[in-house]
Amino acid sequence: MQRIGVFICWCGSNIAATVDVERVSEAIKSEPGVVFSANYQYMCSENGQQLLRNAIKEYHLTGVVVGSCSPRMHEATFRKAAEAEGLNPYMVEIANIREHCSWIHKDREEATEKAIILVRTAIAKVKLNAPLTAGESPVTKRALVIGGGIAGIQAALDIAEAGFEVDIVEKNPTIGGRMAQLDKTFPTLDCAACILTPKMVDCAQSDKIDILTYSEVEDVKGFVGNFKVKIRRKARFVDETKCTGCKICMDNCPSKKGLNEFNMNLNNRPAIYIPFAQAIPNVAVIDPEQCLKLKSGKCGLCQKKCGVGAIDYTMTDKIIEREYGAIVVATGFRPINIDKFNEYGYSENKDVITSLELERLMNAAGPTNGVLLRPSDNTHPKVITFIQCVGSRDLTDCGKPYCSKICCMYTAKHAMLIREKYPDTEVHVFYIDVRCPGKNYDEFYRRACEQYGVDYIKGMVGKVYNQNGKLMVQGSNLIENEQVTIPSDLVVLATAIEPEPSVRKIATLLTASIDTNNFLTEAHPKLKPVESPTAGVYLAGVCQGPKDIPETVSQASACAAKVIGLLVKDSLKTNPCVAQSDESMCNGCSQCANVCAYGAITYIDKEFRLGGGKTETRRVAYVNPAVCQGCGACTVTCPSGAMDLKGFASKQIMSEVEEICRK
Amino acid sequence: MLKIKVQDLNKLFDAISEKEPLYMPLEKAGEANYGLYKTGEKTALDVLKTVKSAKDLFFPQSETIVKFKTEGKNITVEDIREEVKPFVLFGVKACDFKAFEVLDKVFLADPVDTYYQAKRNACTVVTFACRRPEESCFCKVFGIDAANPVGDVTIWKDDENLYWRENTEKGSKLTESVRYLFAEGGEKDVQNQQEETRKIIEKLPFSSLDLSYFENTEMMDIFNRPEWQKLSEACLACGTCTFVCPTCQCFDIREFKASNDQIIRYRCWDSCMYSDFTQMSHGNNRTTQMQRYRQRFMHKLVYYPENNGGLFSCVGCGRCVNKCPQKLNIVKVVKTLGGKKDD
Amino acid sequence: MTKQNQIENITRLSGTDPKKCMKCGKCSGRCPAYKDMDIKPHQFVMYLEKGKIEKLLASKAIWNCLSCMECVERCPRGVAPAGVVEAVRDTVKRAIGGNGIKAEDIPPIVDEFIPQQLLVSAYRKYNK
Amino acid sequence: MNKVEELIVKRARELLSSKEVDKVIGWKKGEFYFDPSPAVFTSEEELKDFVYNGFCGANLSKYLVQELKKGGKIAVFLKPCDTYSFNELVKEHRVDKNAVKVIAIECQGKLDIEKIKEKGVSAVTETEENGEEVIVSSLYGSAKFRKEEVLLEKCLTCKSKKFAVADETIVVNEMKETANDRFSGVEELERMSEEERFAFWKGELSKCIRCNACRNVCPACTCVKCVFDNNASGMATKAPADTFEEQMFHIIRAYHVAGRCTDCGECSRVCPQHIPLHLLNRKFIKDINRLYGDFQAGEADEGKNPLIEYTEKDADPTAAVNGEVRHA
Amino acid sequence: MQEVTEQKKEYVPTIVAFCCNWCSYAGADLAGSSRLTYPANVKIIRVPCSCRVNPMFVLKAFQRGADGVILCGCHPGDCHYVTGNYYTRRRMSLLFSFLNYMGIEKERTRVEWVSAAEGAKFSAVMNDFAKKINELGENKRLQDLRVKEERDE
Repeated sequence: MQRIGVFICWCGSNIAATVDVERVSEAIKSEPGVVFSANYQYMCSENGQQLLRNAIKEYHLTGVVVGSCSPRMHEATFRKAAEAEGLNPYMVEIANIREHCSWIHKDREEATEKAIILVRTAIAKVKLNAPLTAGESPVTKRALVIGGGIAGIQAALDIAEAGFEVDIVEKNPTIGGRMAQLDKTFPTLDCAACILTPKMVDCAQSDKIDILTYSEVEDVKGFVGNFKVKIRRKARFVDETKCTGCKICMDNCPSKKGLNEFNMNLNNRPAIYIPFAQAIPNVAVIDPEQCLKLKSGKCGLCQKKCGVGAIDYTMTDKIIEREYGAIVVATGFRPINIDKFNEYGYSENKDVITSLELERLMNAAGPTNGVLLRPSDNTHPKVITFIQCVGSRDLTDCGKPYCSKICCMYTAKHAMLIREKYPDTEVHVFYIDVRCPGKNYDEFYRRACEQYGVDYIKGMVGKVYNQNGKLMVQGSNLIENEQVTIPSDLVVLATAIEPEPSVRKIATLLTASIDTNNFLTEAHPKLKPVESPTAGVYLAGVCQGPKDIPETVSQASACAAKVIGLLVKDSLKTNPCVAQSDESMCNGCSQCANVCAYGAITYIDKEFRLGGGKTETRRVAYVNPAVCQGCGACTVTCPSGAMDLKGFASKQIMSEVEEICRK
Repeated sequence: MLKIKVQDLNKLFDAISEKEPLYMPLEKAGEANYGLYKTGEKTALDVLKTVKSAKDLFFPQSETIVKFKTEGKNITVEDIREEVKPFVLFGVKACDFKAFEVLDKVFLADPVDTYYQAKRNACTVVTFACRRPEESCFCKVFGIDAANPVGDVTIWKDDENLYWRENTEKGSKLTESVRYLFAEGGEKDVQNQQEETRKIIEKLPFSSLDLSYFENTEMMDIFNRPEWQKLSEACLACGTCTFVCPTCQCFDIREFKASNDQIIRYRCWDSCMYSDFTQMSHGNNRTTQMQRYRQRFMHKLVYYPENNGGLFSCVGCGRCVNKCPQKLNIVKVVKTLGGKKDD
Repeated sequence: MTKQNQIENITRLSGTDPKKCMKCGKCSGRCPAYKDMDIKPHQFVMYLEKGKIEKLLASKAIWNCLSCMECVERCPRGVAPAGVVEAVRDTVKRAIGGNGIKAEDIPPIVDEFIPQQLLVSAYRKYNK
Repeated sequence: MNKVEELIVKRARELLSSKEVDKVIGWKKGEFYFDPSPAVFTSEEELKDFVYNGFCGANLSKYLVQELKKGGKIAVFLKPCDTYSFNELVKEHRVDKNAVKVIAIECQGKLDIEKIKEKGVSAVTETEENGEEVIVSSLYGSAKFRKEEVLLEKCLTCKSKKFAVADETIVVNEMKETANDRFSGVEELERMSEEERFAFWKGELSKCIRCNACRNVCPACTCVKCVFDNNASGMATKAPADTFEEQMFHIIRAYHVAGRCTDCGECSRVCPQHIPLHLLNRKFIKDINRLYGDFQAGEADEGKNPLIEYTEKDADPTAAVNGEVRHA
Repeated sequence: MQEVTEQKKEYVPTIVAFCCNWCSYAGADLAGSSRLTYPANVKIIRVPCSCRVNPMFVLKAFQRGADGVILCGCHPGDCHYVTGNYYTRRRMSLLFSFLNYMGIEKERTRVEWVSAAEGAKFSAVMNDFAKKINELGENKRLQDLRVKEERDE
């Protein structure tokens, strides 16, 4: 038999002025199951709580209803008080008779009647409450960072700094990412390598960080605190532990036709190569598509020349399995494919290049050793025209609807650097808007105009065509209301960026949601900007949305803080108000898993006894209580009602409905 | 014998319904079912088979038995039984009328079901002879004469007249109240119609159905026949056959919480086809659809006759033959099992 | 027809939503007839957006537009400046009444060098 | 014996004799020409009773659920509309498609014996389809009908003669798509006033006897335990004890299959009271098509149905109910 | 509003409002702390997310004598559980359209998006909804007569 205690709070005069609290307590007394009914001036006060605790003890209460302010205010207070007296905290329900009653009604009679109904409703619910216990799950004190760009590096360094082990999985042969390809960075114009490579070295030297380059995440199982991840270590054909990075193999490799990805395919590299001088790890890798030995079995020169015997042509992909408590996704971006924009003639003219290609052409370690030469004839371009918003803010099939955010600034940077290094060069920039919100950003752009004399033209380019070796850039000058044609030597396209496509697979593995542009979705756009909806998964860098280096680094550090906050715990308390499937009724249709935003639902084959010695194996849903957030979306999707939500069970809600409608 | 022109029938219905509630086949949303006649209502006397049988009038699909009221810790039981006012049930076919006999043996046997009894006693039954039985009919197999049903009053109808014969005292009382609408005569017409009808019945495909196997075979032998498996294979476990059946009498007792302090206990038709049929706290003694399917026919053809002097609890109305979604029915069962008597 | 009706009518005929224009000028940057147009393609969209249709109705550019559709093709926001040009031209044409080209006049002037497309485009342009 | 039936039986015989399958689900002849029942055939001998004629309206796909539990490989004969149900069952893991051989068979629309009887023809012995005509032979002679007079409701508004899935097909004559709009019935109701609609449904649903035939025949209704049978669900009902229970049963039944209902029309076919249940299901289908884009459940054996899917730009409920919005 | 209530004093409709914990319930709290009134016949049931509301709850409310049912959730895109209210939106669009198709007055059901900051909106929505339900009067098309009998006693 239920023994329910009801406590009506006056909240000073906040409730008592409009609700006749005495009448409410009196009316509730006769409710079946109610053994104690009282009212008190301030239930949340020390004395009020003591009243509650005493009643629990004295009347052996099995359930408590407090008619007071919003549960959002003091539910936790009263639950704690009940728990202190040995009553399960989830046996406490709040009837909101302040915000939802006394404060909004003027008529005392009306408000009192409503308060009685609200309290009765809470009683009806508490009668069906079940004691709930928060589960605990242990935390594996190791983090995984997917992506070894600046975001991943920063997150890993911060996590390692706090004393936790962290693995970086990078699909390329080296960490460094896009930032390693950049020449200078805005708005300070310091060299990217100078600020990035020390961090890369820190990673390599940290005894807490394990760098797994040339590797990809293959499978993810588990949940927050307990991820089990399979990582594919692609065959490098070079023993990482032996290679010293001496580059003798590179010099001797006869196959030199491989395109140099690091230099945006602007020049070639051998089949065995180290992507760039400061690569971490500084270990060679064999491109199996180019290697003569691997393709035809004839060669083996590098193996012969290698002084430490690091080359192994028989190497195969290996799958390793590791456990993690938290995962940071930092998969980064790539420039979009602009072949379809035939108005800019990118595929026809060698001298129409993307901004990232320009970065390499200006970089001292690039294909031209830092001397700006145009690709077609290796001459100095005298007139350079930049076109902004190529593919950004573009609703056609070729482009992206969003602003890529970084192009305005890097274009200003490029223009400025060129004007500084080659003052005889004429630089034009076609723009739609120049967007430079950020510390010292607008000042930077103005400097390009004012100090460096870059010609900014408000308008878009309609056509780029080759006329007698000159690139004719025809576009609008909207301010002058003129159509202009600028004969140029080099055209640089500020190409839109998009998330690195491999993020799709990773999102699926992590059940992290993705938006229509393939950016990972954050758990809340304002309040949880670095968390993914999947607990224990965090987002850093462009994989979540376009951003520049300072923002990326901030987000990475924020991720790290979140990860550290998670990993310092020995175990995680789980919210007990989670969904649960009644396996005897579940038929495994999978509809519930489809609506779960957290990937909390999996399916298992379970054997059921049918009677008569017969058994039946059925696929049934299993909700991982550590992952479930308790929204209840699955419960409505389930036609049989096998799925229910603890603390907000269908029966409870229906009994509340019944009580409210009772007159 | 009395007769009345068919065009005057509505006058008859109005006259009866003025005195007592009149239940008869009415067409609602395209289907014929028994319902309370009101002036202007669309009657469906010519429909051979109403979807549901006439048993509803005595044994409705859902019926409140008792109400409970709680007050604090007290529970009061409210007897909701009221005196049932006399009413007329009009147009019952011979098969449905025979079904009343089957139901009576269950509900009026000790302990008497007073809910059923009250309605049964209050009712004047006007039976209606069939004129054009159809291929799913097989009442003859159960010794029913569709051309000459009994009841308190019997009527026949042709294209011109409705003929009226009172059989009992109750019938006479009813006749008296509407006598002014009738003329004398019609014996010859009725006789001719009866002969015609009986001729049709002879020719009906199921009229020769042989039930002797069920009368002469050991119960367990029938029960254990392997054919039950195949017979029941296509059964969807819906309750159509049981709910359209005039003799099915199983019911479930359920409760409905009308408010926090008021519980209504009611009974409603149950079906042996349902998985919770005869569910008990330990579970269910029939766990497969085959068992439930077998139960239905064993009950109709074996158990019931065993307890009731050989009376089958099927009257051959053929509703299940027409209505089974997958065309399973008692005829197929009888033929499959009865055809191999020598086994 | 009130001015508002006229604006709505032109908008409807043009099949384009001028509010979608982000004022990048790519249409005018591409227009091959730019020099001959007194009102430029991007201005057509802007004037329509601002409701300044009397300027549009008075423009000569509606006769100079080649209907090459480059502006439509290139617009990153799915706006159709040529659609606006055509809508204005139709409005003007309908106000004048009568057709600019009569079908019976065509055969005598057609020779084998006239591309079919020219005829189609001329019909579009000068007939109501 | 018609040509299609001949080929079907031949194929069934091959499959059983070669042991390629352990059983075949098809139709078995009844007492009359017009009452074949679904049946499982396990031997060549049993196949002598196999029929496939104008009265084989039953959708066999749902029988796979129970038969597969018994084990073995099964060949099933599915008409075009039934193939959609099959896909839906696969999608929801009720049926393992690897254990099933789907033989998709020709269907020119199935006949409604009750409609034929209403036309005064009884004791039907055979039917023959001849283009748009049906010749019904009975003990009392033969009669000719236009097909639309005697087709099952579900076949009058057949959604497609395409097979959504087929391991093999048996088609002799070309199957013509019907020109009838399956949503016209829904539209007619939508045009009525609320009062008229209420009166219509009140009349229809008051006939309901809660026999559960509509639910039990439905290939989308395969719950281990239905909410209506589950006393713990708070929604259990066994009889239409009050008009509310009639409404609730049909609202929840239709809602639970919304987005999963392939519009196979079995519910309307089996209703002993001829309640036009398809008009309930089709309302959901029509609204889904209107609000979220055309969707045909069972077109594929994977993917999400519209109720477990969303887009950020979905219509707001008020606008959706007012009919102001349409999927772009 | 006040006038309408007085005119129809003989019948006070019952209104059930399902509010999601994170936005609408908090919005209702804000309405309370801002002392923004709405009729007392509106009673709120707290659910974690609007997507917890099963159509069966809505029907249950009508069965038990509710005259109007309103669901409030976070604005689409702001759901605490990321996607919950997107499902609600589809479910309730279809359900309410269906109820209307069955002849139930479409004004008796409603979905509104109310954020935690929109106390004023909450109160306005409830006032408006209550007014509509008052105008419609007693729900007679979707009710259980057994329950009604007991209520009226």
